[in-house]
Amino acid sequence: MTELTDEDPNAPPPAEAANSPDFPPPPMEQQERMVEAVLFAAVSPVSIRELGDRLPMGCDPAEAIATLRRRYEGRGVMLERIGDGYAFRTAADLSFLMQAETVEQRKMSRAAIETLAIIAYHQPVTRAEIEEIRGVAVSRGTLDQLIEMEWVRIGRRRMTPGRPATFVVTEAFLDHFGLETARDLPGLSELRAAGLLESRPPADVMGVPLVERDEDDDIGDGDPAEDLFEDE
Amino acid sequence: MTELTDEDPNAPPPAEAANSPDFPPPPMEQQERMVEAVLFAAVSPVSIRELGDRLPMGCDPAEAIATLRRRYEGRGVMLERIGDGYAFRTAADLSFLMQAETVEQRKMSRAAIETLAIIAYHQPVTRAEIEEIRGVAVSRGTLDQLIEMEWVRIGRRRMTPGRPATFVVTEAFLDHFGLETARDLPGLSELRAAGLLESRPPADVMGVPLVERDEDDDIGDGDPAEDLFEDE
Amino acid sequence: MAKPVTTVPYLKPVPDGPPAESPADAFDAAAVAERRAEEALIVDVDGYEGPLDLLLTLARTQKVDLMKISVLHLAEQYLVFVEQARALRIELAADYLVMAAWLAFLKSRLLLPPDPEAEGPSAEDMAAHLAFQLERLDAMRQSAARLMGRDRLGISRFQRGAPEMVTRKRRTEWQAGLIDLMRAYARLKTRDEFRPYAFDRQDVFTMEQALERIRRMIGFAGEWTELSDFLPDGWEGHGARRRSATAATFAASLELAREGKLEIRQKDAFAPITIRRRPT
Repeated sequence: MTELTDEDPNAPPPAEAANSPDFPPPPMEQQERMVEAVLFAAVSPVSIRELGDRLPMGCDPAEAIATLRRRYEGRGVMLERIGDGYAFRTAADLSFLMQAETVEQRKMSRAAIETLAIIAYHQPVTRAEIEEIRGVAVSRGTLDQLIEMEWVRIGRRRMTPGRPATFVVTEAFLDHFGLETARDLPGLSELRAAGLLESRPPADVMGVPLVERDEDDDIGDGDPAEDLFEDE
Repeated sequence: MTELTDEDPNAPPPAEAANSPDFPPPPMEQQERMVEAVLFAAVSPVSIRELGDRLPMGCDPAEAIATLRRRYEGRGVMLERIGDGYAFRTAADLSFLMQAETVEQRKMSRAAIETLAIIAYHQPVTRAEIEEIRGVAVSRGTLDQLIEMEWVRIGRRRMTPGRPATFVVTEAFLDHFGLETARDLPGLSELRAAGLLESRPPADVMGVPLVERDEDDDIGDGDPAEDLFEDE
Repeated sequence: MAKPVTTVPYLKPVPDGPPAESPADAFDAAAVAERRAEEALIVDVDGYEGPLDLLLTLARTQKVDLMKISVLHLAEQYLVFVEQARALRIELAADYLVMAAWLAFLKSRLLLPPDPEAEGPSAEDMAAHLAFQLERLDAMRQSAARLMGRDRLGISRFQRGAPEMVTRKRRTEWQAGLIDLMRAYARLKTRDEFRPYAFDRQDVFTMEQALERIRRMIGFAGEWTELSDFLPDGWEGHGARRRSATAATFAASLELAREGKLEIRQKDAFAPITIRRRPT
C-alpha cells in the first residue's frame, strides 16, 4: 500500500536524534504516520505549528497533511481543516450510525441563533451594530451564552469613540459548523455583493429608532481579533 | 484508492431500508466506512456484536473489521482488539509523540548556586571544605540536586584521613556556562574589575589601613590552585 | 397595493380546534373568535423579537420582494397593529411605541410633498433605509437557518470518542548564567573580607579613656585646674591626637558634672575651661 524506503518505516527515530538538526527528518511516509497519530489522538484541531513542535525536527507537517487528507477522502473519517487547525471528524453521511454519540445540543433561543449568525457574517461587530441589525436590544445573557459555548469571543476594540468591544466567532464555532474558515460561511459572497453585510447605515440617514438600554457594556479587553473580512 | 461500486459510496442507505431484511446490505466498502466511523467516535472499544446492532441489517462487521484492520496496517494508528472489542490506538512505535515535554524555567536557590560556585572555583573540593567556605552546613539535598542536574559529579577521594569524597564540575556544567575548562572561570581580580566585589568597605578613602585578619585565607585569591585540577 | 388597511390578516385567530359544526355553537362563534383574537395577539406580540421583527412579518404579507416593499403600506399596517393592540388593552413595550411614532412621522413625510427647506434625509431615503434594514434582517435570519442546518459537530460529525491523552513530562531548565555563578562566588569572598567598620584607634582618645583618667586625677585636684592639664601624655601636641583627646576630655568632664562629681567654669567665651572636684 505504501512505498517502503530501505529504512524500516516503523522504526522510531532515535530519541536523541529526533530533535537534533543534524539528523535528516524522517521520510514523508513516516511523517504522514506521525501526523495521523497525533490528529487521531486529539479531540480538538491541532495546528500546523503544534504539529511542527511535536514532530521531529525538519518535518513538513503541511505536506504530510495534504497527502493524509487525500488518503482519507471518501473514508468513514475525514481530515478536516478547521481554522488554523486540522482534525479528524466522522463523515457527515454516517451520522445515522451515531445515535449513541449524539450530543444533546443546548437549546438556543431564536435571539441567540440570530445573534450568532450576525456575529459570524458581520465580524468583527460591536454590540450596537448587532442591535442595529436586529432592531432590538441584545440582552447580556444572549452574548454570555454564546461566549460560554465558546462560539463567540471578544475581539479587538473598535477604534471609534467609546472604543467599543467587538465580537468574533471562534475556532470552536468553525469546528461545530464544519467550516474551514469564516470565509466559507454559506452565502457570504452573495450577501456581501448585495450590500447586506454593511452594518452601519449611511451617516445621514435616520435609522429606525432603537430604545436605549442603560445596561453598561463593561466587557474587558479581549484578544485582538483578526478582522476576518475587512482585509479582503 | 478504493474500488467504487456503481452506488455513491457516500450516500447513506435509505433510513427505512437500512434495517429491513428485504434490502441487500450496503457494499463492503461502505460497511468498512461505517465501522471506521463508529470505532473512531466510540468512547470505549466496540464489540462485533454491538457493531452488528448498529450497522444496517445484513452487514458483516467481522469482515469489515478484518479489511479495515489490513487497511490500517503500518499506519500511524492501528485497529486493535481490546478484550471483546475493537478500537483505534496510536501505533506503538509512535507513542513518543504522545508525550509533550513542558520546560519549566527555574531559578536556582542561593545555596545551590553558591555551592556550585565553590565547587567550580575550588574543585576537587570536599564537602567539609565547601562548608568551611560557605560558613554554613551544606545540605545533602543541595549537592544531590547539583549532581542530578549533571553539573557536579563525585571526583576522586582525597588522600587524607577519612578519605573524603571530592566534588568536581562536569562537562555539562562547562557546556552550560560556556566555558572550555574550569580554569576559564574569572578570577577574583576580574570579578572586582567587573564590579562584582563592590561591597568591600571604602578603606582607601579614609586613608586608614585595614586591620589584618588573623584568619587563614584558604581560598586561593584569584585563579584556582593548579593542583585542584590534577585529575583532569 | 395601497388599498386601505382595515384588518391585519395574521392577527385573525388561527383555529386550533375542530371548526364549530353544530348550529347551536355558531351563536357563540363570534365571541369565541374575539377571545381568540385577543389571545392570538398576546401570543404574537410575545413572539416578536422587537418592532423590526414585527415589521418584517408584516412586510411578508405584502408577498413581494422585500426591496420592492411599500413602506407606506407597511407603516399603515404597523399602526393598525398598534391600534388593535391598544383596543385590546394590550400593554406594548416602549420600543413598539417609539417605532409607531417614528412610522407615523415617516408616513406623514411620505404623503406630503417634499419640503425643499427641510434638512436631513428625505422621506424616500428613510423609507429606503427601512426597506434595507428589513432585507438585511431577513438575510441574517436565512443565514442563521442555513448555519444551523449544516453538518454540525456532535449531530452529524463526530470527534474521536476516546482521545489519547498526551502525557506531559516536565523538564526543569535551570536559569543560571556565568554571571550568577560569579556573583555567588563574589558574595562568598566579600563576606569573608567584610568586617564591621572600625577606626584605627591609634589617634583616637575615647570618652571612656578620658572619664577614667579624670576620675583618677580629680581626687588630687581640689582646686580649679585647666581642662587641658588633664590631656594624657603624648596627646598635648597639635593635630588629630590633641583634638581627639580634648574632645574626649571635655565630653568626660560634662558627663562627670552631670553626675555631680565636678564643677566646670569658664570666665569668658574661648577662655580656658577649668574644672575642680565638687566640694562635698
